[in-house]
Amino acid sequence: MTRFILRRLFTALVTLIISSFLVCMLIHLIPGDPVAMMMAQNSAPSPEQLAAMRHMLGLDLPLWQQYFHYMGRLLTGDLGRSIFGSEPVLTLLMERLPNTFALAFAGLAIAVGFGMPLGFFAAYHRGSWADSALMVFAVAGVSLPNFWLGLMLVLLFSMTLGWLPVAGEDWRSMVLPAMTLGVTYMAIIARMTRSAMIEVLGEDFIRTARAKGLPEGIVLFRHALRPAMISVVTIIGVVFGYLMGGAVVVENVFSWNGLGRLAIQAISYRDYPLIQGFILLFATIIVVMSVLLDVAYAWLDPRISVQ
Amino acid sequence: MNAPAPALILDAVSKEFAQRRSLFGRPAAPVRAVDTVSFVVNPGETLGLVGESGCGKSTLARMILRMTRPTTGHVLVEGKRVDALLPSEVLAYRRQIQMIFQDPYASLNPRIRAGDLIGEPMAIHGLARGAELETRVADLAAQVGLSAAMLGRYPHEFSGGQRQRIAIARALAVSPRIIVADEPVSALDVSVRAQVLNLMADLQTSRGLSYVFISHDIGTVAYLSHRVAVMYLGAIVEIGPARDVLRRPRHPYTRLLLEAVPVAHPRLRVRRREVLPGEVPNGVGLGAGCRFAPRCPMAQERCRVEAPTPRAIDGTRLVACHFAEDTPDLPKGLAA
Amino acid sequence: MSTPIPIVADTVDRGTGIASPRRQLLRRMLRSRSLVIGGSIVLFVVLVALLAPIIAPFDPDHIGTGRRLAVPGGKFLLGTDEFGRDILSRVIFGARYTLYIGLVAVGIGLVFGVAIGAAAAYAGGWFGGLLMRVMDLLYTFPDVLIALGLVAFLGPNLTNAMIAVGLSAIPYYARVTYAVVLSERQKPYVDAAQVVGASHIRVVVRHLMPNVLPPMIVVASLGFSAAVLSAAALSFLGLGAQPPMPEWGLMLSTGRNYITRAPWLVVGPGVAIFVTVMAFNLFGDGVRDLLDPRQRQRTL
Amino acid sequence: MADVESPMAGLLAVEDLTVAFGRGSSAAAALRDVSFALRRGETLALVGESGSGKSLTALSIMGLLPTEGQVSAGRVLLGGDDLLRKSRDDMIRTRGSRVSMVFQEPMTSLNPVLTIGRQLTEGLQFHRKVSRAAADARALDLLRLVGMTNPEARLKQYPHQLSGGMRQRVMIAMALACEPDLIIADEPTTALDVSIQAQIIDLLLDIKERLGTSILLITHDLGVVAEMADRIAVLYAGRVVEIADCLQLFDAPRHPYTEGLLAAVPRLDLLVADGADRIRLAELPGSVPSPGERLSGCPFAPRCSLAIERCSAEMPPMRTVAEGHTAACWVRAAA
Repeated sequence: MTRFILRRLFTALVTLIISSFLVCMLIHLIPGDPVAMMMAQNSAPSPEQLAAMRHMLGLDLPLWQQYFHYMGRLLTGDLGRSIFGSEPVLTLLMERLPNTFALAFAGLAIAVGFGMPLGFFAAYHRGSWADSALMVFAVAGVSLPNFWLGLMLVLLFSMTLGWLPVAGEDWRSMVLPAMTLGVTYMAIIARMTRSAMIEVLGEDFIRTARAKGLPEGIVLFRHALRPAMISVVTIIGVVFGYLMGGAVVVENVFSWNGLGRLAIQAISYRDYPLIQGFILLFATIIVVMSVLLDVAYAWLDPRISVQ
Repeated sequence: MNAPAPALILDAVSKEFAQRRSLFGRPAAPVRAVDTVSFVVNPGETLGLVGESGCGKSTLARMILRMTRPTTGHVLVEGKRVDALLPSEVLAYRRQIQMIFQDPYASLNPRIRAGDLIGEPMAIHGLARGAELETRVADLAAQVGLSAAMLGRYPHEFSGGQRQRIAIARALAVSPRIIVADEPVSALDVSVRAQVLNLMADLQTSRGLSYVFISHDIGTVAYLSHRVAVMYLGAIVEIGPARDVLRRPRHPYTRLLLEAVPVAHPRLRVRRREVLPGEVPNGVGLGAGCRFAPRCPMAQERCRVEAPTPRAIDGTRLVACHFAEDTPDLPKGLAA
Repeated sequence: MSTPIPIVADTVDRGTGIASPRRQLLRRMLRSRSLVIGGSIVLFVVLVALLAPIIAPFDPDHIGTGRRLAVPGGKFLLGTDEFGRDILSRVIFGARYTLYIGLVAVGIGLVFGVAIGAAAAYAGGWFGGLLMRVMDLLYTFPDVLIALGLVAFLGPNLTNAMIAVGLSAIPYYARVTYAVVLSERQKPYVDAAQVVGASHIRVVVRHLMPNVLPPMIVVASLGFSAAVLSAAALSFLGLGAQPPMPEWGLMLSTGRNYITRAPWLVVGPGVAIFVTVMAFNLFGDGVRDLLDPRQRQRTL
Repeated sequence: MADVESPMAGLLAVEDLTVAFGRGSSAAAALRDVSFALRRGETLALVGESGSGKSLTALSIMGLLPTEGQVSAGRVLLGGDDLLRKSRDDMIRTRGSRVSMVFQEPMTSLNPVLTIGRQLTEGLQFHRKVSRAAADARALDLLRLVGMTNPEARLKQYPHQLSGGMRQRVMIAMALACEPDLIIADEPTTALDVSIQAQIIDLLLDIKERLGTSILLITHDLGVVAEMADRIAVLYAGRVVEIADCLQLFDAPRHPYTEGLLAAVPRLDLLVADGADRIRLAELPGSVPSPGERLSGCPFAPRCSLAIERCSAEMPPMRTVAEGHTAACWVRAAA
C-alpha cells in the first residue's frame, strides 16, 4: 500500500514537472513578439521598456535556461507578477481559489450525491420505465450546455419566481451556479454508475451470493456496491477535473468571483503570467485530486491494497 | 531404406520473458516459459504435446510459427532455420507450415466471408486467382466437408465445428507439410470433436501431413499422436512413442498426470488413488534442482540440488528424471 | 493481389431463413430508438445548414430587419435581437457554423488522435507505453481548460477556437483508438492472418480496419457533440466566434445582457445547441449499443 | 426439519419442468418436460452439451433463472415442497440452507473485495443466526474439511491470493456451510487443470461419503461422470433422453444420442491397449441445435442414423427399458 502511494506520488510529481514545462513554453505559441503583444495595452512601449519586460519574463535567455529560470522561481512560490495589476500572480490566484473550490465542491456534491444513487437505482430496475426515464434525463443532462442551463435557471428561479439572487457572495447566491454545474455532471455520474452497477450485477459472484440465500439487501449493499464503487471512483477523478473546467464557464455566467472569471479577464487583458499561473494551479489541483482518488481506489480494492 | 529428413526440428529452444519491473523494485529474473526444448517431427507423423496450463506449450507453438523469437536455440522447418530466414524466404516457409488455433470463434475474422477466408492464403501466396481460385476454394471446402453454398456466409453463421473446418481449410490452402494444432477441439461440443479429429486423421493420411498436436486432453492426444511429449513448467520431462509413454510412464509427473485423468468407464474407478499434490507454481525463481521436485512424491536429496538431464530409457524414449527406473507402474485398469 | 475473391454470388441459404447480415443490421438499427431519433435530428440539422439560404426567412446579418428586441410571434417566430435581426434566421444560419466547427474540430482531433493511438497500439513497447502515458495525463485535464489555455495564447477568434477544441480532444481520440486497436490486435484472428503470410499492411487494411472502424463511428459522433459544446462555450466566453457571426454560443453571450427585457434572445440558440448536441449523443449511443451492448462503459 | 424417511428416499424430484426464454411469439422453450429424481445420498449426473439446458435446470431449481427466462410448467419438489411455488422470502431461506450450489468458474465466482472468512460465514450468520465467533469457528472447520492448508490465515485472505484449485475448495466449503441436503455442482472441474480436477473430484467423493450429501452433478465431461455418478440423466436440446444407473448407461446405452456420445470420445484405456491400431472414432454427424431452433419431433432426429418418419413428427415419451433405466426413443425404446 505504501509502495503504491509512493509510486503514485512519484508519477504525480513527474506530471507536474511536465505540466510546468508545457506552461512555460506556452508563451511561445503567441504569434509575433509576445512581449510586444503584452505591452500593446500601454501606449507605445519604448525599446527599453520592452527589454525590461523581456528580462523580467526571462525571455532573453535560451530556451532551456528559460525553463530553469521559470522552475527556480516556481520552487520559491513566485509565479511572477500580473502585468496589468502588477500584483503577485500567486496572491491573485489565492484570493479567488476558495470561491472556486466552494463552487466546485458544491457542484461535485450535487453530482455525486444525486448521480450515484440514481445510477444505482436505474441499474437495479434495469429496463423499467423509471430506468428509461432516468437515462433519457441523463442523455439530456450530458447534452445541456452549462452556460445556457445557467441562464435558464436564472430566468426561472431569479426572474420569474424571484426565489434566489442572480449574483452575490452568500450561500444563496451559490445555489444556482452549483446546481448548474451539478446537473450536467450528475448525468454523467448517473450513467457511469448505472453501467458499472449493471456490469457488477452480471458477475458470477453476485450469482454466488444469491445462491447462498442472502437477502437482496445484503447482495446489493455488501456484494455489489463496493466493486461498482471501485469503477465509479476512478471516473469521479476525471469528472472532478471536467467539473473544474465547467466551473470556469459557469463562474462567468453568474459573475461568481472565482478563478474562472479571473482567467477570462486575464485573457482579455493578455496578462500572460497570470494565465500561466492559472493553468499551473489548475494542473496542480487536478493532479492532487487524482492522487487522492487513486488512494481511495486502492483502499476500496483489496487487489491493490493487499499484496 | 534411409529415414527421411525430419520435417520439423527444435534444437534446444528456450524463451525467456522479462518480468515487469516496478519503479523502485530491483530488476526481477526473467521467467523461462520454455526451457531448452528439443524434438523432431518426421514427415507424416503426429507429435502430441501434453501439459497443464502454463507449461509453455502455446509459447512453443508461437515460436514454431515465427510469431515470437526464441531467446536461444533454433527452430528448423524442412532444414531451414526459422529465425534466420531472409524476408524473401518467409512466404516459402509459411507454405511449409500452418496452424489451427484453439478458438474457432476468435481466430476467424468476423467481417470476412468463409470463402474469402479460405481463399486469402492462396491469394497472398499467388497460388491462384480469379475463377481458378474460386474452384480451388470450393474444392478445399468440399475436402473439409463444407458445401460451396456456405462459402458466402460470415463466420458467426456457422457452428463451432463448421468454423473449425473453415480454419482447417484455410490452413490447407497453401498445401503445407506441417500443421501445428493448438487445442483444436477443446472449444467444441463433445459430439462434434470426433468429426474434427477424424477429419484431421484423414487429411494426414491423404496428404502425408505432419502434426504438432497440442492439448491438455490426454485422450485426444492419444488418439492422434504417434509420439507424445509431456511438458512441465517449460521443459519436456518425457518424450517417446505414444503407447509406451501413456501405458508405462517413466517420469513421475507423467504418471501422476495420467493417474489424474478421469477414467473412461465407471468400471475402471479406483478410489484413493495417488493425487498429484499442490499446483503448478508460476515458474519464477526455479531453483537449482529438478523443477518437479517440490511436488514429486519420489523426490530425494539429489533431485533438489541437481537438475536431471533427459536420458534414454528403454531405447525408445527420453526421460528427465534421476530415478526414472524406479517410477512405479500405473495401477491396473488405468493402463488397460 | 488483395482483391477479395468473388465466390458464388448468391450464397445465402434462403431455405434456412437466415437473413443476410446487412438486412439483419438494418432491422436492428430501426429497432434502436436512440439511433433513429438521434440520426433523424442529425439529418435535419445537416439539411437546415445546407439549405439555410433557402429556408431562412430573412438575412441573418441585416440590421433592422424588424424592431429592436421584438417579441416572438407574427413575422418573427423567435423575435428579433438588439439590432432588430431576425433570431430564427440567425439560428438557421448558426447551424452552418456549428457543423463546420464540429467537423473541423473532430477532424483535427481524429487525425492526430487516431494516428497517435493506433501507432502506440500497433508499435507497442516502451514508445507506445510512453505515448499513452502522456495521453492519459492530458486526458485528466478538462478539454475546455486546454482549449482555453490554447486560445489564450493563440488569440481569440473562431479559427483558433476550432483548432484549440480539436487539439484539446486529441487525448480522448488517442485513448479510445488505442483501446480499440489494442483489443482487436490481440485477437487470434490477427495471429491467424500473420500465420497464413499476410503482410503488415494487409493485416492492418484488410483485417484490422473493418473491425476498428465501426467503433470509431461512435467515438467520432460523441466527440462531435463534445466539440460543439466546447466551441460554443468558448464563443460564449468571448474567445471564439466574434460579432456579428450568427454563432449560437456567441448569440447567447450577447443575448444574456438583455435577459431581463428580452429573454427570448437566449432561448432559441440555447435550444439549438442542446438539440444538436443531444442528437449526436443519441446517435453515438445508438451505434454503440448496436455494435456491442456490453461496451457501454468504455468511453466517457 | 422432521425427516424420518429412509436414507434412499427421494430427495429431489423435478417433474415436467419447462422453461421458456423471451416473451410472446419470440418465446423459445429452452427446457421441455424435464423430469428426473434424485435420492438421498446419491450423485445424479446431468449430462449434456452446450444448449442442452443442464445449467438452466440447475438455475431453475435454485430459483435463479435470469429475468428473461421463465418457468412455464412443472414442479421442483425438494423433500416434498414445491420450490417453484415458494414465495421469494421462502426461497431465499431455502437457498444456501437446504440446497446450495458450486459454480464452474472459481476465478470469478468469489467476490474479489470480501475476505474468504466473510464469504464463508455470511450464509451461516443469516440462515443459522449464529454469532460471529461461532461462524468463524465453523468456517475454520469447513476449510479443514475441504483440505485447505493453513486455514487460519486463509480466513483473512482475499480470493485473488488463492489459486484456482484453492478457490474451488472455498466454493465447496461455502456450499457446505449450512449442511444442505443437496449440493448442485455445475461443471465444478471444467475450468481446472487435470491434476486439480482430480483433487476436486476426490474431495467431492470424500464429502459425499463422510457427510452423506446428495449431489446433482452437472457436466459435459463423461470422464467426470464415470468417476462420480451413481445415476445419470442425459439431456439433449432441452429434453431428457435417457436416465439410467451409471454402469448401465455406460455398458448398455439405449438412446442413439447417448450411444453416439460415448463412442465419440477417445478412450485412453482402449487406445493404448495391446494390438489396438488407430481405432477410428465414431462420429455423430451435424451439430447441436441452437436454442432458437424448435422441432416438433425428437430433437436428435436430424442427426440420428436410426431415425424413422415418426421421429421427426412426434416426440417419443420416456419408456422403461430395464429396471431403473428409461429412454425416449421410438426405435430403441419402443413399447
